[in-house]
Amino acid sequence: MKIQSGRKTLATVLVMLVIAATITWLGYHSLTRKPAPTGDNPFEYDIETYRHVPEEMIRYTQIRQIPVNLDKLLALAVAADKRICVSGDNKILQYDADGKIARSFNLTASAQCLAIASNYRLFLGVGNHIEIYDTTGALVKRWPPFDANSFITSLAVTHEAVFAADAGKLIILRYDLNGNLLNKIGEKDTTRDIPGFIIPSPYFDVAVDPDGFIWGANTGRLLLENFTPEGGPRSHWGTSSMRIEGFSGCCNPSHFAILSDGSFVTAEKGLERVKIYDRAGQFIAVVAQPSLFRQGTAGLDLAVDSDDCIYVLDSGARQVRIFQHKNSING
Amino acid sequence: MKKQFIILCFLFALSVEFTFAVEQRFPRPDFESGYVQPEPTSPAARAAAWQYIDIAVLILTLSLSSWLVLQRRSRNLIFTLMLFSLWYFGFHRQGCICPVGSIQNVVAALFDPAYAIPVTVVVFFIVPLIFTLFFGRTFCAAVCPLGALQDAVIVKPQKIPAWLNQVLGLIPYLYLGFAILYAATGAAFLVCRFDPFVGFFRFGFNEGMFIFSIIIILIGMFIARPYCRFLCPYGVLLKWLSMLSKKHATITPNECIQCHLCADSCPFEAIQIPTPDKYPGDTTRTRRQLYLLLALTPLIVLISAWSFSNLSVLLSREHYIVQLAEQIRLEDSGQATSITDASKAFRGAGATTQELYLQAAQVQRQFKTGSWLLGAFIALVFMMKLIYLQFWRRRTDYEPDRANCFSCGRCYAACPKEHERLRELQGVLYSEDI
Amino acid sequence: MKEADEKPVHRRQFIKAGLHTTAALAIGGLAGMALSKSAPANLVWQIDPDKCIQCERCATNCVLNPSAVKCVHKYAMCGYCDLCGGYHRPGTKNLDTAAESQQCPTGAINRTFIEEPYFQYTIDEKLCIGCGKCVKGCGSFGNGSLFLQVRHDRCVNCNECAIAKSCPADAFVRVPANKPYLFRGGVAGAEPPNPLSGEAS
Amino acid sequence: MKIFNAEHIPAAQKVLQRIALIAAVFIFVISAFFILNYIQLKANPPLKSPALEKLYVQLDADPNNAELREQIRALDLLARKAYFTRQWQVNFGGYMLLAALVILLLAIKSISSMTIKYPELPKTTGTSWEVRLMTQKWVGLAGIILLVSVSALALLTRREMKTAAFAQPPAPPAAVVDFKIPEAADIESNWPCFRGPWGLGIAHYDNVPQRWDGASGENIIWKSPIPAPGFNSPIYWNGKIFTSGADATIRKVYCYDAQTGNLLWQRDVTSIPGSPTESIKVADDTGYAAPTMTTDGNFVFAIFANGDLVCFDFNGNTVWANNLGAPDNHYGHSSSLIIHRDLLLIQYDHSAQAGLLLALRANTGEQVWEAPREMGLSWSSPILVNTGSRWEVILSANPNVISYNPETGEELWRVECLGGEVGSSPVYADGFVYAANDGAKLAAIKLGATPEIVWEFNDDLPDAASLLATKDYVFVPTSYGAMSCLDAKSGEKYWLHDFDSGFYASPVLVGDNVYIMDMDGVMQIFKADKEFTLVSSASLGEAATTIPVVMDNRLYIRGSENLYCIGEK
Repeated sequence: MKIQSGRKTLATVLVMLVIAATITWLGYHSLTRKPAPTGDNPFEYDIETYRHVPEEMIRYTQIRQIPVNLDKLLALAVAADKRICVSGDNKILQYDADGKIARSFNLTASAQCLAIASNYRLFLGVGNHIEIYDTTGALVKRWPPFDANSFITSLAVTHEAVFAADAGKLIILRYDLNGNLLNKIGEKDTTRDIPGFIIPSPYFDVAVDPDGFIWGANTGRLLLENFTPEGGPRSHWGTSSMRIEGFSGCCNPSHFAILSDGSFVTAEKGLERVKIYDRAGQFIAVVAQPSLFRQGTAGLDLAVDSDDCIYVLDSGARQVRIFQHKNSING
Repeated sequence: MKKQFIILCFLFALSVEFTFAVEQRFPRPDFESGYVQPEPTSPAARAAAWQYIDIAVLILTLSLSSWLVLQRRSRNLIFTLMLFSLWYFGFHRQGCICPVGSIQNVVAALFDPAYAIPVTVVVFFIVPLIFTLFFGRTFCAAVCPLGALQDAVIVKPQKIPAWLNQVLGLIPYLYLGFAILYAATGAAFLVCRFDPFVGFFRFGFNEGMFIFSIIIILIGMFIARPYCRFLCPYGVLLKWLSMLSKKHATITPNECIQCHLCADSCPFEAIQIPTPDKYPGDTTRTRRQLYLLLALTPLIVLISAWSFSNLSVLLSREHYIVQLAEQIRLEDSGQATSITDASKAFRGAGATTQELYLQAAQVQRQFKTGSWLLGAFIALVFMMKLIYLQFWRRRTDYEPDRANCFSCGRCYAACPKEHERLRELQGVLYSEDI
Repeated sequence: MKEADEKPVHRRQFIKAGLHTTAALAIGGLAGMALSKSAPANLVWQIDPDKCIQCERCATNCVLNPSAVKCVHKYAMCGYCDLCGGYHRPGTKNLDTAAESQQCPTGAINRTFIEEPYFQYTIDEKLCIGCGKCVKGCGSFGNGSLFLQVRHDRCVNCNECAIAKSCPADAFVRVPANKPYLFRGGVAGAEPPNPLSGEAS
Repeated sequence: MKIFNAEHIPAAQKVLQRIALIAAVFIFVISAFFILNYIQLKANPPLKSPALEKLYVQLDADPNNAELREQIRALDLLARKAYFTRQWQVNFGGYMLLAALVILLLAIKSISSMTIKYPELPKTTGTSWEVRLMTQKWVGLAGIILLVSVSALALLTRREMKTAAFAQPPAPPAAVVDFKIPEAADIESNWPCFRGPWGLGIAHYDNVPQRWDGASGENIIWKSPIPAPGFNSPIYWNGKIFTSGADATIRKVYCYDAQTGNLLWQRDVTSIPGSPTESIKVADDTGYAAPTMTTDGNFVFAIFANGDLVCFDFNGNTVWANNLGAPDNHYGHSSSLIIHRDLLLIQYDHSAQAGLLLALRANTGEQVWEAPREMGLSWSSPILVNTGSRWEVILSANPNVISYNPETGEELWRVECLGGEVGSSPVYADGFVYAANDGAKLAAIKLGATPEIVWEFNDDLPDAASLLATKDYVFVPTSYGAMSCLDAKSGEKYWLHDFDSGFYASPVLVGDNVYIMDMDGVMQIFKADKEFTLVSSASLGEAATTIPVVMDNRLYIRGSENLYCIGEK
């Protein structure tokens, strides 16, 4: 009888130990598990293949970057003496050619775009109008807006005229240097076979080529369109494609610039890439591939200096990236 | 952070009008064909009026249930009302919000300064407690959809040993403790996540919960209401209040004649049988045990609290912020095997790692305090149970165990006095009819 | 213990009455404390579009099947593009409505011609499963006029939302039931301040 | 419930049993279907068909292949059909399952309700007493099991606990714990603020060189560039030198190692709450960092022209920072900071008629008191004076010299004697406060029950520089180079010497000599005596308008570009 009860106690203790060990084991495994890695997404929006650019296509290399201490970078311009101006946060920052801050001044509102004239005056597109500042940051003149609904997204300044891309009215405005409106370019006109600009998102760039003709980015049609300064249609080029040779998405190129030989530098959003096209619109090379930028970076404003170095305003990484052709470095 | 969601929601409420103004795309296409831009459809959330109807139904069913249990004494009507509640609070309202889960909302409201709690939820939490304080667990009898579902599937209830019944009856305290800890720290609503029945109400399960639910239902066919007896954290509060209730369901309508007939009628083993006339144990030994237990209690509570507090960091891993911070730390130290969506989203949002780590440390500190309290609470529950078992109360009649009786009314029929009452009632009816 | 049952009955009843009152007061206190922090309106779940990263968990983690989360189109922000980042499969050649040109896995987006060169895109919510593929496409290339939103005609407003629990971006918030939708002004970083906005609404 | 007559029961039971059986089989079939469906869905989700994806890849390569398109369309339709059919099946199947379950339950319940139950004696085993003993035992055992498990778990996971824990936030009170109110001896053995200990211009070391030459390097121990401009003077505490610099956009605080001249740290002062977004306009000869920093040995404090006020610890961690509101000051704010015990005192005459003297808690930045000052703008700095009976903080402005209780901000006395733009700070020596500014006068104020002007001086008065007062003499530098020496008690002029260059910096008494930096960066050193005796003129080699830090055999001087350490090698 006594032995039996002893056995029973032993059995009870053993069972208890087993239960305790089980609880401990379960607890240990449930508490020490690492957070599970994410499973793959069956509904992934997959454009990775298009984000990849073959190495041999990249003909430019980044030679320098200038960090810009602004929250929201909007626009970039480079002057003939390679001084750099950046707009954002209701400010203009001026950097000298070495990338040191030379001057900064405040604006009443952020400048959406800017251009530097040959006399180093700054032309700024602020909301619906244009403002002109001298090199010290003093306001020289404020031109009256063309229309209350105007929205100036890009400026190009030549010796005799100022071209303003107005995304609000879907036209390019041509002013003389005193602010008198000379004519409108690109207005929809079926008689002259001008389809008109379609600007689905707030990027509408304008530039003047070495021959003095005007180029505007018709982003809705994924085209670059060419006009005479008087507004006569000349030509256009551009293909819609996510592939490297085309413009991706619904509304690109968001920005472009023209090199000294008349070839084009274009920037896209969605697939963040900067590319070179020749005068005829033939794809030539890649300047910066998507993997260089933070995904979702939009508004890669472009500028070109007298040595055909390409300046890219990277609003995601908040810096100005400067690219140079690989050949010109070697040579 | 989950904790801030309520604050956020008010900010959004304020900003909706404002942001509406800047929602125009740029620039607006000028349609020439007279096309009018449609507004996005926005089906309204359930109207506020329905909440008041829910509250009204809750109070009505509780009142009816209490009346049926205490006055009308009709198992069939209780069962019918129970089916109605199962339909309304279960299948119609799809199980949310239920008083069982509302504990967590109340706890979150008490501990998280940023958490605002809808009035309905407070009412759903409070009203069954008040009814229980006055009439016993009539909420469990015919109002709770979780109880109703289990009650409906009882097929052949088996008895389990009384001691096992009591030991398993301690699990709800643990569950309640953990549920409060996780709700107070904003980590999770455990009771909702591990609710085995809500999936039936909305035809939606994840795999693990589906298996758990099926197991509980299958067990429930043979061990009556397993969730209510061995898991339900709200049941803990109801037990306490039911023990103090003003009125409570009785087996006999008037007097107990000690016929023993009702003893096996309760599928929940909540009928207490009369005790021997004389205290059967050794009084001095019992007293010694009592003193020993009283003396041991502080020590045990401390050990338990210490042990639990040592698990606090691991327990805190359920919290979103701690999970994210751990992942980010792994990635930053190069030990991560893969990058998660959460860490990608975190890095895209631009908050600093330092801030995240500080938040994680904050959460872990809350868990530290919480685990101390949890450990102490659990030890206290066990010790109080043991101490309570040392006391001997003489009982002459067959009575429902107030803590564990669901007031389901199954025992009425087992009582000969009840049959007597019914016959009298019928007799009166007959005589009136005639 | 044995002594207990010899104590006068009324004493036990007195203690019980005291405890009863205490419990009543405790319930009242708890109710008062909770009510002092109560929200004016009922609260429902919603997705904060500024945080949403379109990870697909809305499609798979909802207790409902299909999910209560659907894509919602804010037409006022749409560019009405011919080539739509939300509608067309990335890299598609033909801008038509053929199956191979669409990217929606259930074909829930309808494309209708309005006028040259504008197309309207509408979501068929019966088919939408809330995977967010189109939202991502629209946000990347377009204006971000598509949003994932909890649709309150379907949402059962779980106390602990299963998607919120698994949302990697912590994008689920509780909003007052009388203002249950959250749209945003533009794609983060893509939209400069807009001077035209005032006259739009 | 009498549904059936007794004789019908067996037949009805049979029917019910059949129903139950059918329902059970049905449930089983549907469940099996569900499980199969689930497995299949898991294995190949219809909306992610690899075959379809392959076709898409092919199509991208060959976009004009009509056959491929047809294939895709067919497959896509199939996939979507499969998906929605599955969905319907699941929902419909769910309802069917529920219905079958209800039928099964009803059937079983009816069967069991039909079995007539006769009353029987309870099977309940054991008395309640035995049950109670068992329960005690098992509750105790369960408790022990739980306790043992949790304790074991706690011990097993100790390492995991440590690695998974996140560091507690560095508690800001830590600074409070370490915070030590500086002793007078510490202050006098360091150079904690503008014009040295208490701001009085008296050095506590006299063993410093009297000649050096920046060009030849004579007695220059090291020199170290200061990147950002500033007209403030360096301060010194326990081997570290602090100074600040700023232009319109950047604001910097520098910490140098006094031994080596290495720049130990530099901090940008950015993202200060309330800091004005637009830059402040200041005069070129005041600049954006004119006020000299101060330290209490725990922290260093710097203020800038835009009102940014920042507190760093000695390792460069920001302790607190805020903006006092952009000052409306046409030259630029230039009043230096000073510490009294644990209070940072700030003369903030930030606009005409709206000046303030502020006292902030040094370790937290919270405001302890403020004394409004309806004065004109001023550019002078406060001094701390121990009159023997109490501490006073004394400020010069147009038109009053005012003394405050530094603990409470209560005004103790005021004397009207100044006017115009007051840039010269007051000094104190031996019971006298001397205040002066160009365009008004020099007033010697004898402290006492009612402080009063004892004598005045009206000849050559200081502009930016301050006076130097000793027990016997008062030295009066001017911005045009005239230096007067007056009797401290009577105001009698002992001598006047015209230097070649003017003085913006203030003189410092080092032993028996007066050191003062002229605008060309030449330190003029002359005897503090009734006769003018030039001891030396030591050139820094670059412009300077600052006050030297005088330490043990070391002078630290901030030039326009560099920080110099001068000492006998």
